[in-house]
Amino acid sequence: MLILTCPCCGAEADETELASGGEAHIQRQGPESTDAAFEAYLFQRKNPSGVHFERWRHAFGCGKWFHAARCTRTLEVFGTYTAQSLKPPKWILDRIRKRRPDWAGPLP
Amino acid sequence: MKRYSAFAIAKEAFRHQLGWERAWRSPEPKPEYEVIIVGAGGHGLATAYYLGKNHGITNIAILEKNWLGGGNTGRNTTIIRSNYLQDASAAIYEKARSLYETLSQDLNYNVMFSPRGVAMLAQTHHEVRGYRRTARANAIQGVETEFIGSEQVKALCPIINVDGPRFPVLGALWQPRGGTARHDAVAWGYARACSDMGMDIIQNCAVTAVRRTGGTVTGVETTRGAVGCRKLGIVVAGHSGVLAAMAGFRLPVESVALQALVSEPVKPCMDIVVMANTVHGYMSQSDKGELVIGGGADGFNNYTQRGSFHHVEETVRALVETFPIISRLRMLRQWAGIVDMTGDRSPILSKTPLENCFINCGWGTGGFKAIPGSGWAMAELMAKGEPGPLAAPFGLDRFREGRFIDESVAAGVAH
Amino acid sequence: MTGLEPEPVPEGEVPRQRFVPESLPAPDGGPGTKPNSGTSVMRVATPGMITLRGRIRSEPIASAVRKAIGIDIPEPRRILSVDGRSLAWMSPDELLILTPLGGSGSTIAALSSALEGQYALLADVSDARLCFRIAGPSSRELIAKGCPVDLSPEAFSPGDFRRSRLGQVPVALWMPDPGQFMLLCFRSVSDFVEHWLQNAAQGEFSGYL
Amino acid sequence: MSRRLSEGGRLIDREVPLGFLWNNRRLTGFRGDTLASALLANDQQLAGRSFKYHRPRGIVTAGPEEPNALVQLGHGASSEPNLRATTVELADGLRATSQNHWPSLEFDIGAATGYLAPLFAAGFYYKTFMWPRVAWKHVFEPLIRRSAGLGIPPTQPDPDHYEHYHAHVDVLVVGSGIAGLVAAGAAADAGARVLVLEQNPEFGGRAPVDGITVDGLAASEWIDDCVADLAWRDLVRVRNRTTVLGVYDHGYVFACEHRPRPNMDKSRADAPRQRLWRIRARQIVMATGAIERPLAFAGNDVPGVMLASAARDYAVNFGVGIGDRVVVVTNNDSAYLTATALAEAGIGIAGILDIRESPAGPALDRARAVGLDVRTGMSVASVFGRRQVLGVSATASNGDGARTERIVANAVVMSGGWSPSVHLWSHCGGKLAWDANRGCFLPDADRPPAGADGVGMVIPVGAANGTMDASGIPDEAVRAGREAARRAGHRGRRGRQSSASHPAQAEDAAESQPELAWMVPRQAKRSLRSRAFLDYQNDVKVTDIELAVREGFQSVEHAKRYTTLGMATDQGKLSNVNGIGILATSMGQEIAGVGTTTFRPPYTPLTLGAIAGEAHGPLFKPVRKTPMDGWHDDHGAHWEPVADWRRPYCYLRDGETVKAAINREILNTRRRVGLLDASTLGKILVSGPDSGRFLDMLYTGRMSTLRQGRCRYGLMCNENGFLIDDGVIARLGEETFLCHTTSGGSDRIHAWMEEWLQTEWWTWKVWTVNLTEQFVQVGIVGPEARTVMERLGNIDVSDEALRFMDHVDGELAGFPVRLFRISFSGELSYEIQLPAAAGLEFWTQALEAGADLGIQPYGTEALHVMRAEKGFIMIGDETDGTVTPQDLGLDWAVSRLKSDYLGKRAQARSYLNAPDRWRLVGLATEDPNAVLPDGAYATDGSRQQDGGKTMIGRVTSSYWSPTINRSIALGLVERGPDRMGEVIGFPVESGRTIRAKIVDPVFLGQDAGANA
Ligand SMILES: Cc1cc2nc3c(=O)[nH]c(=O)nc-3n(C[C@H](O)[C@H](O)[C@H](O)COP(=O)(O)OP(=O)(O)OC[C@H]3O[C@@H](n4cnc5c(N)ncnc54)[C@H](O)[C@@H]3O)c2cc1C
Ligand SMILES: NC(=O)c1ccc[n+]([C@@H]2O[C@H](COP(=O)([O-])OP(=O)(O)OC[C@H]3O[C@@H](n4cnc5c(N)ncnc54)[C@H](O)[C@@H]3O)[C@@H](O)[C@H]2O)c1
Ligand SMILES: Cc1cc2nc3c(=O)[nH]c(=O)nc-3n(C[C@H](O)[C@H](O)[C@H](O)COP(=O)(O)O)c2cc1C
Ligand SMILES: [Zn+2]
Repeated sequence: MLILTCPCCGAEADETELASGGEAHIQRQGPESTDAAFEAYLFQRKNPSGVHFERWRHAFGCGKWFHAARCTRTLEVFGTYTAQSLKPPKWILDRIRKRRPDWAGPLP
Repeated sequence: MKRYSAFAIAKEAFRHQLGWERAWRSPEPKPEYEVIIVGAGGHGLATAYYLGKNHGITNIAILEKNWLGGGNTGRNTTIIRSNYLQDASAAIYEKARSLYETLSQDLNYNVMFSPRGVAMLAQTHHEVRGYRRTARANAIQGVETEFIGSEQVKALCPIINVDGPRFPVLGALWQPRGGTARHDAVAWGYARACSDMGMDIIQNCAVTAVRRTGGTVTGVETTRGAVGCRKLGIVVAGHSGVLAAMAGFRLPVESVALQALVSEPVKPCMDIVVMANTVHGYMSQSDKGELVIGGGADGFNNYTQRGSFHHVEETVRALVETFPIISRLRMLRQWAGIVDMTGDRSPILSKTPLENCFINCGWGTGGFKAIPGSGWAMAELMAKGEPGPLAAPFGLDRFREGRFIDESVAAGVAH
Repeated sequence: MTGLEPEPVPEGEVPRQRFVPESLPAPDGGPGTKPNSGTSVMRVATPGMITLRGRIRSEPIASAVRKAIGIDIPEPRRILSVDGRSLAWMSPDELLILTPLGGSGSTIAALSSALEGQYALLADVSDARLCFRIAGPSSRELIAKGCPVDLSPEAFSPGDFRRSRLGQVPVALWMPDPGQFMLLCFRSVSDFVEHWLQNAAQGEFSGYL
Repeated sequence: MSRRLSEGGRLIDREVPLGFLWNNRRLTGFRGDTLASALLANDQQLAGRSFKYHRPRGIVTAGPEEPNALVQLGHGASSEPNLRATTVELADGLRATSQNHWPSLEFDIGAATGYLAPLFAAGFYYKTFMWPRVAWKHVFEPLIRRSAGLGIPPTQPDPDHYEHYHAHVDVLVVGSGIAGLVAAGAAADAGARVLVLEQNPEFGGRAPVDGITVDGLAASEWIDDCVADLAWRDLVRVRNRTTVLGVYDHGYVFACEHRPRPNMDKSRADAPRQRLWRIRARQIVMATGAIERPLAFAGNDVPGVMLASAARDYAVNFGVGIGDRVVVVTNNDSAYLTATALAEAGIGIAGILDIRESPAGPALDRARAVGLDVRTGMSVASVFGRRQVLGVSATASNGDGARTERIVANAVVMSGGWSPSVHLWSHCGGKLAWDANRGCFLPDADRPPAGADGVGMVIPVGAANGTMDASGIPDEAVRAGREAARRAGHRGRRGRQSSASHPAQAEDAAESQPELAWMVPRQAKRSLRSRAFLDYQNDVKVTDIELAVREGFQSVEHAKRYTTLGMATDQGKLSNVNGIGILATSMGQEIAGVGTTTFRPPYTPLTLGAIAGEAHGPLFKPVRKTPMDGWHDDHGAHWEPVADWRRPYCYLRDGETVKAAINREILNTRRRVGLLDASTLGKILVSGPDSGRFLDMLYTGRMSTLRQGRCRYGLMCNENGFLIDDGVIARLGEETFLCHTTSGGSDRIHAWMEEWLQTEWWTWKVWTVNLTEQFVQVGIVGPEARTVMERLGNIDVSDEALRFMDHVDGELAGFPVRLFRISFSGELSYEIQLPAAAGLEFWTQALEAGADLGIQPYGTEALHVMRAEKGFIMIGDETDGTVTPQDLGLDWAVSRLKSDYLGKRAQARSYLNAPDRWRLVGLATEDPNAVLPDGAYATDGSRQQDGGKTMIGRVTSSYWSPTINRSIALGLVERGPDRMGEVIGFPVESGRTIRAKIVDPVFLGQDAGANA
């Protein structure tokens, strides 16, 4: 049972109050995009075994989307941050590196 | 290889069972094979088996990071059916189902295929329409299914409460030749047959990197050293994304935990497999007497082989409502497997951007039933380098073209 | 409250109580349980309700609200009440304004003129939700049968406002005073919620909180 | 004969006798007894039959780890199979029966399999039953199924109810032994909120039985004080009868509390039978103690062979002697406690066989001092007796069991050492390490189960951590309690504090190490090994594990699955370690290298009813209701679930069939006037300077150009290009729109809008509010609709003032309303939106206003038919998630000029533009009376590569139209619109084919919309 702190309202929400939304920081591809870029946008996922950046919504709560950095192998949560971020903020990356010194950084 | 039979057992009984051979050898990896299969789950082993049986290729290593059959093949709810809506799915699942019918004899290993019948309950008008549609599609596809009324459901499985106030049972999609099989035996039977054909099953051997020259695969690195190959088959279910990353490409796949549980064993109380998709739960009773129960997948990426309790709760709640008598039975054990969910929830049997590297994945929550058919089709793909008719619709290219094989349209989930 | 509590012991005195296990969980009670001692569930007349969407903590909006209603914007997950009107923090850009019954119209009018020119949205939602009052000594425990929020007095008390779930439906709750909870749910599921609450009120209470 | 001792029994109350039924025999026990202790007191050692060989089995333990004494409790609807007699509290009138035998416990035909045991070695079924092929389904499988299973499931629904409860704590202490109690106190001293859960009715764990003293007090007294002290503190809660069952990620724990009841057969309406605790704990102290292990020797399963600790429990706790000549066999000191305790209770000890060559220490000294016959370097070779112990043969523990000496006895107690109860450590990923010295798997402190912060969340203490001597426990427990509090964020003191001025001091006799032996005698011959049981319930013997090894099932996981070791209802609590020991020995490996199988929740089985809780019947899943729901119900509504709502499918009048009702409703609406409760439609307010731009992205059509006061039909696609929802959009103001969605779409589409606004276009100035619940919506439809409207108020509803697709605000029936003139039936139609609280009142007024005009309500089916008559699509019928607007001929609602909208890019992909896509057409059956079945497929007779027929289209909706008096259908057909007039065949049941002509989807007069 995941428990994530919603950065929008501060509640320690448990999984039954949340809705998961898959990988974070995926750039939308519009009508001008190539077939390959569009396919990647819709389908191709990093699906890492390890540090993962993902989207959640505090669905039974403030209703806001937010991002979480979490390890998919241990379910450790490095932190949550706002959904209005194009990439993980530095403080999150620092924290992850502290916990996972040999982490190579976010997958390209 | 010593044949299994009642006679052999009787003979061994007098020899204190001392005469049995190993079911499979545990060799050291050779430096090079013609084919390497990564993953000794049902699909990997079946692929190797049919490569040998149908295509005469036996210089094969099957590399398994833990113990063979310990992935999803060893932790699924064993439902076998082929009542799928889309032509492509119906074809490959029906092929698998029909191979299951004779699998024990083919492998000389009793996999206990039990064609006891699968009923998928229709509990809303929408579901009734969907299942009627599926039944009609199946009739054309040559899959024997039928839409039956609630009295028939009750007759087949008296412990179902067909008059539930919220979701009465309005009927069911009934596949009389669907059923279950003994999950471990499927893996063990294939493993024994592969080993007997001279293939090397190497356990405790995790693939850690894929070697390539130019755009072509040349082998793998493992926790037990490097092994070369001419062709590589990646058949690792929940770990497909990890292996794809090693091979330098990305998949339309996400790995999530799917949970199951068993009750304590009790005397027979249900003879068929029942799936209730509206309320999200399914159940059958194993030969040993425990109720085998499954539900929906957890929603987030997970590699831990354990899930959250509230999913168990939701599943059990649904089943207690559907089968009120189970309320006083008890959950004995729960567990999870890591399943690979694709963008359209249908599997992938495909060439990859890496030459001579093939992938079989995306069976998600429902690939146990497909094992023989998938192995058959994957073997053909790997032997010929091009997909045969069973595999052709399941290529990776479909995601680029938008050519989905969407099974969720008629029913809810797919197990 | 465990139901086990001996008389309060004066400061400094040593409580030496013989504790006999058999006396604990008698078949019909014990620390495991307390019967419903007057905890009640009631549908109450729904107040007027207004949704305000806007950057509620931004100065122009906050002061417009203060001007129109006379209440400050509450902190996240808090509710502020003055003179029969309350402001409940719903999300960083949503406020629920509770007015006396039927009072939403005039409040909306006041708010709209105060918010003139601001980027905000007002909607009268007085009919969208229904309200329950849960009162009595076990009200925390009653709700805790189906709500994942920490409802212990140190974690939740008057002034707190929380949106969460009860059973399977979304609810919002707060405590107008230490003895009771108010619970809002959507109108379409109010029969379900009422049934749920009444059912919970009939059972035993765990005696945990 | 009674085996109740004349004295003793700290848990029973000899003043309160309780009568109970065992296999229909009346027996008595005392209050405080478990069913097991009461059975033993009545000399009922034989308690059940094993799973595979149906061997007679007796009670071996005194706790939840019991593998043998599984009983069926109660009868009828309250019947419950597989309960452990050792944990069932005796109650007056309790009925219990033994299981898995026929015709009786004493004479079981199934036991014949036992004689064939040589055939039925591990995994035999994988090797046979394959011929003839059909025999598996019809002969072998039914046979196996019938002989397997244990108890019998009830046949009636459960009369009891179950409750859930959410609790939050800083520190959860599992177990109330010395370790748990001390740790709880320490954690509370540090300011943490603490909950102590104990599975048993009584607190204290093993210490009171083992004669330990704490702080100079007998353990039981100290425990009473300690529990009272904890209970008095405001930060601590202590509960018994509550078993912690599972530890999940991020400190989520679930536990099950049993509510005892005076009479087992009667359910108390108000009280739950069990309560499921859902706990969020910041830290968990695992003080779960240890479980004793059996020894593997031939005949170790004969009724009368018992764990030494259990025999001690029965004597000390319940005043029950398990025999009068008892043989003790052990590899460690703890069984000596039993020997002395039994001897003190006046039970004859026939001898202590200690497998160690030269053990020494206080335990032995004490035993010898009271005159017990201690024989070192000896073990049992074999037990005599089948249904009860008649004696044992003793032999040198290091030998092969050939030279033996007979000892007459009627009970054997054994101790093979202790296994710490580490389950909860393992559930969530904590790793174990084999401790060769102590001979057990222990929590590996370096690899704990980690919480959300990555830090360990379970702290093992006491026997669960391998600390077997009580004297070491208090200090360890204080450290554990403090550490747990610290990790939970507490260092300071708060709340009412403990009275104790110093940490407890416990004393017991120091113990020497066990000497491991996985099979005794160590060199046992095959004939002995094949009768030495590891897993009692599943009948797994030493030779089964050896066979698995020979056959290559060498991974501990393979061995488990091949032999079923540890898969029984005790989940290997007794058997696992011995089995792993045998496995390792057979392979010539160390246990550390073999490892252990995975412990999974639950720790002990719990009822499915407790998991489901109160959520059944009307509380199973919420039904959403409109304010008019009650009216519909009173007026014959035949309900249909639509998403989470229920809606009238039609309204049945007396004696009417559903079909007749639908036709009546349609004709009445087409000829006179109908009333529709459309309140379930989603209504979402979208406002802000960027709202037009936003809706242009969301809908395929252009919404920004919609004029105020006007409505437009809109389609929404997902990014895959497929249609997901439709509805009418009204422009209320310069920056404000009201978007209707389908009934199922209201929450989903609102969430969809918010998702895009929050995560993609967060700079756009748009606010949304979901007003679905705020308003009802009522449709007044049909030729007389205008008259009804005019009677309801004075909004000008003339064609001039309110054109098709206009909307206006006003007042009707005294309520403020928003009025839309929109139609999907081709009829003149008004939809009125007003605040929900007024909904019912408005509904009845509208009915009154139209009464003389013949107004009647109509349901969803009439609505669907009327839509289909006009060729309008229904989301969910014509769409199924794979259909694009273009497929449905809705190109007109897709803007080509817009540079972007959700789904546009996807729709440009090759497959979505393929010329052979299936597209919407009407289907007119050649026989106008033949109604095509829903979902029927058309084939063209050709065959596909794989042999199947080729499908070229399907029916998406099909109805009888009373309006035009013929069947109508919509369908998706390959290149459909290009094939107008072509006749295609739909094969249906029994070889029939229904032929239908491809026609325009609009069946009802192309111009019928003119008056709309
Ligand atoms: C709870 C649950 C219930 C299910 N119920 C059903 C059902 O009722 N019916 C049904 O048809 N299907 C069901 N399924 C799905 C089914 O189990 C799977 O689709 C199927 O077993 C997949 O088989 P596989 O051989 O592809 O994968 P697996 O059996 O998972 O095999 C993959 C193997 O690859 C190995 N591997 C991974 N990474 C590496 C590496 N780097 N190097 C070497 N080896 C590696 C793994 O250890 C594993 O053994 C269920 C699944 C679960 C989890
Ligand atoms: N002589 C030996 O070799 C030996 C071996 C083991 C234990 N002991 C004695 O046992 C005592 C150990 O003390 P301790 O406190 O560590 O253990 P304990 O066995 O005294 O107490 C553990 C308690 O935890 C409870 N429990 C276990 N699992 C539970 C669960 N899942 N949920 C709820 N409750 C659960 C048990 O019912 C028990 O009351 C000492 O007195 C020690 O001397 C001795
Ligand atoms: C169909 C099926 C039936 C099972 N029946 C039992 C059972 O009777 N007893 C048991 O302990 N486990 C049973 N299991 C669960 C396994 O013990 C085990 O939990 C599962 O294979 C996952 O492996 P893991 O728990 O070791 O990760 C069963 C599993 C499956 C797939
Ligand atoms: Zn939030």
